[in-house]
Amino acid sequence: MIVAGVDIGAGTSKAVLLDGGTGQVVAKVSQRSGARLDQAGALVLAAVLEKAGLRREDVAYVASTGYGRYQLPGRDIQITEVTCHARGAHFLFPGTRCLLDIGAQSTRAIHVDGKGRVLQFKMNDRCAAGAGRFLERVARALEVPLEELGPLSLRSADPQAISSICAVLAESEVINLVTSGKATEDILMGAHLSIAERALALLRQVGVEDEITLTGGITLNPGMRKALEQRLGRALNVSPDAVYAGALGAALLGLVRLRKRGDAG
Amino acid sequence: MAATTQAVPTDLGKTLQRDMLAKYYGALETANEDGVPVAYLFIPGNIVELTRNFGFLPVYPEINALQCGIKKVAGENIIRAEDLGYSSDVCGYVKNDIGLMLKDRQSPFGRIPKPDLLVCNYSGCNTFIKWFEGLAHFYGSEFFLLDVPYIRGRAVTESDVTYVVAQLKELIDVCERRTGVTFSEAKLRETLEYSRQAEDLWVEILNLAQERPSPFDSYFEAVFYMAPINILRGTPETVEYYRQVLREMRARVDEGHGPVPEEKFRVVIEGPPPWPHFRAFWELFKRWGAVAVASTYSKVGGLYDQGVRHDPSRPLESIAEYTMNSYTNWNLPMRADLLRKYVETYDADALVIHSVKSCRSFSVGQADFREEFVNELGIPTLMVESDLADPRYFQEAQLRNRIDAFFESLQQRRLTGATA
Amino acid sequence: MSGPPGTVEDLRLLVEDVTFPQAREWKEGGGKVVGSFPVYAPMELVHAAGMLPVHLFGAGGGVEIEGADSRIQSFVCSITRSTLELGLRGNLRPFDGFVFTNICDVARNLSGVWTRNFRDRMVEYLHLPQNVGSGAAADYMTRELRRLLDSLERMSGRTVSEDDLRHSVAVFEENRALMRELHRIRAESPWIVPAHEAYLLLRAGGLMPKEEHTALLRKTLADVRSRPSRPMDRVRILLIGSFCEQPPIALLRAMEDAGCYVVDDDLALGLRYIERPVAADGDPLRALAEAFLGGAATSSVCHTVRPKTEWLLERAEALRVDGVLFCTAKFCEPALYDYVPYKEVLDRAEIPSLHVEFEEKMTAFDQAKTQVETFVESVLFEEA
Amino acid sequence: MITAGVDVGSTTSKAVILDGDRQILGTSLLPTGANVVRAAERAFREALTAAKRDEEEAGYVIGTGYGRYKISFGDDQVTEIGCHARGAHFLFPDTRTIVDIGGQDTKAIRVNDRGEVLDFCMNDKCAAGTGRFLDACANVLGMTLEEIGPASLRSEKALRITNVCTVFVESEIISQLARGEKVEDILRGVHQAIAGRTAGLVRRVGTNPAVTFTGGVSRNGGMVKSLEEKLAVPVNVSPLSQWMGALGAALIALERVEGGAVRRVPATGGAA
Repeated sequence: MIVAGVDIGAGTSKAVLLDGGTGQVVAKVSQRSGARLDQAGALVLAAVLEKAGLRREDVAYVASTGYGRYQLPGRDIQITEVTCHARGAHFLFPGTRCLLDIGAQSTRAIHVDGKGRVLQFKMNDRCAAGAGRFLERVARALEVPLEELGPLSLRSADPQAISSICAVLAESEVINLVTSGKATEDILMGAHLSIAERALALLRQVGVEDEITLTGGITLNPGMRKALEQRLGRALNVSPDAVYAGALGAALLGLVRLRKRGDAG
Repeated sequence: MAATTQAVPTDLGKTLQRDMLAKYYGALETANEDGVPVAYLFIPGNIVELTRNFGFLPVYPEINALQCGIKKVAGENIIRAEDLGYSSDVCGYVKNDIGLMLKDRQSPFGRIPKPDLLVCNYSGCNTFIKWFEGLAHFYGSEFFLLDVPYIRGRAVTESDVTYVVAQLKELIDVCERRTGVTFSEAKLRETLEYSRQAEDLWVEILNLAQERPSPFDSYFEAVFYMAPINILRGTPETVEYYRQVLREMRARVDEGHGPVPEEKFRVVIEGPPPWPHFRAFWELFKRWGAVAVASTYSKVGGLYDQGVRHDPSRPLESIAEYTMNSYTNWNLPMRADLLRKYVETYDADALVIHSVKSCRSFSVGQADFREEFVNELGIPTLMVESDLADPRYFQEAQLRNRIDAFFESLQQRRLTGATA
Repeated sequence: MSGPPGTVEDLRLLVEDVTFPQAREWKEGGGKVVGSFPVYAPMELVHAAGMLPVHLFGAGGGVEIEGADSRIQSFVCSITRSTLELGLRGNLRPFDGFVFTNICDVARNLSGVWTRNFRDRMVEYLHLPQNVGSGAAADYMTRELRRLLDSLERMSGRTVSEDDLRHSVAVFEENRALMRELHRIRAESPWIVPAHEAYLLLRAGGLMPKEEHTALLRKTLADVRSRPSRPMDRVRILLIGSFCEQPPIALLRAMEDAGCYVVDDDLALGLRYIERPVAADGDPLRALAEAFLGGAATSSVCHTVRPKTEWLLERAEALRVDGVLFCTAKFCEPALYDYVPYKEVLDRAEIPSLHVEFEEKMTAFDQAKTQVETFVESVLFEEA
Repeated sequence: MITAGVDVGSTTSKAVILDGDRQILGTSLLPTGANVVRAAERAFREALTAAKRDEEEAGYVIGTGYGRYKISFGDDQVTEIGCHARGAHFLFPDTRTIVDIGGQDTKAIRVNDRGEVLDFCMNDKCAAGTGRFLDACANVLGMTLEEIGPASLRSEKALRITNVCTVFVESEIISQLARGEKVEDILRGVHQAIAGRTAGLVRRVGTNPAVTFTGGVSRNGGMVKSLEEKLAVPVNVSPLSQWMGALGAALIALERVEGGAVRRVPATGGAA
C-alpha cells in the first residue's frame, strides 16, 4: 500500500509517495507554492502521483504538514512540521539526535530520541528569523546573484564580524560595511556566520548531541555549511533530499497511523 | 593634611583606583577558601557599612558585569546565559553574571567567590530581585530581601524609613547568626564617619565641573573615580583616595586642563554608558569637543550632591534614607527636576539621553524628558539608543549619524545666533 | 447597557471593548471611576469609597498604536504602549484616578509617565511589600493602605468608615469564593469549563460593579453544574506567565483547539490574587494587609519566602498535569527570569514544558499554535 | 562658479550641481551598489556632464548620506538631517517640519525660518529603516515599490498591520494572504502603520505647518495620502524629493563659498 506525505510551505510545497511494504520512496516532487496556498497541496500531490504513474485511489493514507497543512482537502491527518521534520531526518540519517532547519522564514532546532521522536524543540524568536530573506537582501546590496553567495563567501580571508542580534539590525550592519568599502566576500562570509551563530544559539538551547542533521533550503549553500561547521566544530549531515524531510516524515507517521488503524481492523 | 604643593602625577586618581580595585579583587580570589564570609550586594543603596561590621567581604555583581563589558568578555558570558534559557530581551548585566557563574566565576580580573549571603538591597530596580532570586536558586545561599520603597511623592516618608530601619535590624540578626560576630554600634559609627568624609570630598570634586573648562568629564571619566565611593566606602583609604583626587582636579583647574583640547560643548548626560563599546562611544562626543559636566549615572550609587549623607549620629536612619536616595529610586518628576538643576548649575548647552535596552528602570519615560526639555525649557536634547552590557546592540554608524546631526545643528545655530 | 452579558461571546465583546462602556455608564450616573494596572491592587478601598474599581489590561489589539510608539521604546512590553495610547486617545476620559503598584520597573516608571501626561487626574503608586517575611511588613502595608484610602477619600469627597470597608471586603470575599469554586470545577473536569470562558468571566469582574459580577457568577455556576460531561483525548496543561499583559483570547482558544485542557493558569491573576479568606474582624486595612502577606497567589512580581520552584512542582503534581506551558508576553522581564529555574526543576522532574511568546496586539499566531500542536503531539504520541 | 552636493545613500547615490544664484544645472541618480567610493565619483561626474560643466569650476563640494566619509573628493560632510532640512526649506520657504522616510532611518526635523535644524527625532531601533520595511512588504507580495502605493489607494478596508519589525511583518502578511485577505487591503494596512508611526515622530518635534515630505518614499502616492490623513495637515512633495539631500548639500556648499571657504581637495583627475 502507498502512503502520501504533503508538506505545504510558504515558499515551496513538497510531496512524497512511500511504499508501505518496502519502506522505500516511490516518487518525490518539489514546486513553488504560488500565491494560492489553498491549492498548493492538491497541486503538488497530483504532480507526484503523475510522476509515479498512480491514481489518487491507489494512495491508502494522506498526511499533510507544513504551513498550509490544514488546507489539503481529503487528507487523513495533519501533523506539524517539527514532528515530521524530526521523523524525516531520522529516516535519512538514523544516527540523527539533533536537527537544525533553517528556512526562508523561520529557523527550528529539534532534539530527537533514537526513534526520531521530538524530545525538545525551539522555534526562532525574532533573532534567528528570516535567514533566507536576510541573505536575499544581502545579495541585492552586494549585487551578487543568489546562487553565487555560497561559493563567493568561501573565498573570504577576513570575514567581517556582524554581531547584531536580529536580521534587520544585521542588515544595517551589512549596509554600513558596504558603505565603508569592505570586500564583498568578507561581508558575505560575515553574513553567513551571523546566521549560523543565531541558528546555533537555538540548537544549544535544546541541547547539542551528535549526529546533527541539517534541513531547509539554505543549508544546501556551501558557505552556510562551512559557517555552521566552523562555529559548531563538528561534522553535519546534509543531503539534497533533506528538503523533503517534512513530506517524508508525514508519510512515515501516516504509515504508523495506517498500520494502527489496520490492526484495529 | 595640607595638600602638598609638589606637582600631581598625571592620571593620579585613575591609577590609584586601579590599585585599590586590584587589591580588592585579590582579596576576593581566596575568600571562600580562607573562610572569609562573602556578601553579594547591589551598588544602588548598598549597605556595605553594615556588612563590614561583621567582616563580610562585599561582592558587587554589577561591577563584575561592567568590568566584563570593558574587557570585551560580556558577549560570550551573555550567550552562555542565553544557552541556559535566558531570553535575548532580559538585562545584559544579569546574563553577564550568570555567564560568569557558568564558567566557575572566572573573570579576566580574578576569580569571584561564591556568596554566603545575598543581600538584595534592590533600590531602584525590580530586576535586582529576580537576579538574586536566580542566584539563590543556583547557589542555594541564604537570601535576605531589603525592601526599599520607591519614592512616591517628592521625598522619602517617615513610614518608609521606619520600615527600612526595622528590616536593617532583622538583617543584623541574620548577619550575627551567619558570622557569629556580634553587632558593634561603635564600629558602625566609625565606619559611617569615614563614609561621610569621603562623600563630602566626592561632592567637592563633582562641583569642580562647574569650572570652564571642566577639569574632567563627569560621565566618561567619572567612572575612573566612582568605584571607591560606590563599593569601598567606610574606610580611611577611601577618604585618603578622594583627597588625592581632589588635589589632582584642583591642579587641573589651575592649569586650565580638561579632558579635550578645546571644550566646545558642555552637556549633561542621562543614562548608563555602553560598556562593551565605551571608548568608541566616548570618541563620538570627543570629536565635537563635547564634555559631560554632569551625569545621573555617576549618582547611581547615591545622590550625595543632593545632600544625602551617612550620619554617625543617626546610624540606621541615615543608612535607611541613603538606600532610598539612589538615582533610579527617584520617580520621573524628581529625575526631570534634577536634570534641569544640573543643566542650570553646570551651565550646560544641551542634554544627551543614552537610552539602554537592558535597563528599563533608567530608560522607560526618557522620551518625555526629551520633549519637556526641548519644547518647554528650550534646552536642545539628543536621545540615542544602544545597550549597557550587550555588545550586539551597538550600531556605531546610526549613533554617529545622530550625534553628528545634533552637534552640527548646535554649531550652526551658535554661528547664526538662532534661538530655539 | 442591556443587563449582564449572557453568552461567552457577549463577555468577549465586553472584555475587548476599549471604550469601557461600564465605566462610562457609571460616570454618566454621577459616579467616579478608578483604574488599576493589571496585577494586584486592593480595590476594596475604591469600592468602599463608593467609586467603581476598574482593572486595566491594556488595549489588546483594540487600538492602533501611534502616539505611544514614539514615547515608549520598542524593548518594552506592548501593554505599556497600548495603555498609554488609550490615555493619549481619550479612551480613559471616564477615569478620575489610577492606582499603579510595583509590578516591574516598566510599570513603576509608567506611573511617572502618567503623572506628566495626565496632570488633572489622581495618580497613586502603592508600594506593596516585597519583604513579605519581615515582621514590619504588616504595619508598613497597613500604613500604605491608609495613605491610599486618604487620597481616595479626597477624590470621592466621602470619609470611609470601618463598616464601609468591612462591607466592601465582604462583597469582594463572596465574589472570590464563587470564582474559586469555578476554578475548582475546571481543574477537576476542564471539559465543562473551557479556559477562555473562565478567563472572560474573570476579566469581566474587573470591568463591572462587583455585585453585578457576583450575580453573573452564580448564574454561570448553576449552568456549569448542569452541563453534559464528555471528556476528549486532550493534554492537561498548567499555563504560566500571563499575569500582566494578556494573550489575545483567540490565541488562548487556538491553544485549547490544538489539544490542551488548561486545568489552571495565572491569566489576569491580579483579579484572584488573594487565595485565602480575609479576616472579618479587627481593623479591615490590617486584615487586607495580612491576607496579602500570608495568603497571596505566587507570581513573578512578588518575592516569596519559599522558593517559587517548590510551589510550581507542588501545583503540577496536585493538578496531575501532563505538561507546563510558559506563555509569556514579549519583553516581560519578571516572567522571563522565572522561566529558567522553573524549566530546570521541571526537566529534572521529567515534566514536559514549552515556552511560547506573544504580544497582546497579535492577530496572526500561526507559529505559537504550531508550537503548541507539536508539544501536544510529542506528549500524546509518546510511544508513536 | 558652481557648487556640488553628493548624497551617498544605502541604496542610491545622487548628486546636484548649483550655479552662483542657486539654479540647478544638473543632477544624477544611480544605484550605490557594492563600491561606495566609485558610486560617489560616478554620481559627481554624471551630474557635471548633465550640467555641461567640468570639475575645476566647482567652488566647494559637500558630501552627505551614510557613505559621506567615503567621498574622497569632498571638502566637508554634513549629515542628511542638515541637508534634507536645507533642501526642503529652499524648495518650500514656509516649511517648518520635514519628514524623510529613508532606507535606514525615518527622520522628523523642525527648522526655523532660515532652514536651520532646531530639533529632530529619529525612528526607534526596532522600527528601523521604514524604507526597507516597505521594500520587504512589496517583496513578500511579489510587487515593485512603484506598484504598492497605487495598489494601497484601491483598498476600501484597511487591515491592521501590528508588526513594527521588518522580519515579523513578512510572516504577518503571509498569514493575512493565507486567510484570503486582499493584497490592496494588506498594503493599505502597511501604509497606515508606517504613516501612523511617522506621524507619532512628527508630533514629538511638533507638527508646525507646513510639512514637507522628502526622500524616495515620498514618490509613493499611497504613503503621501496616509501621512496627510494621520497628520491631518497637507504635505508638500516635490519631484526633486529624491535629490533633497544632495540639493541641501550643494546649498550649504554655496553658503560656505559665500562665507569665504575655498575648495581644499584637488580634482579627482577625471579617472574613468
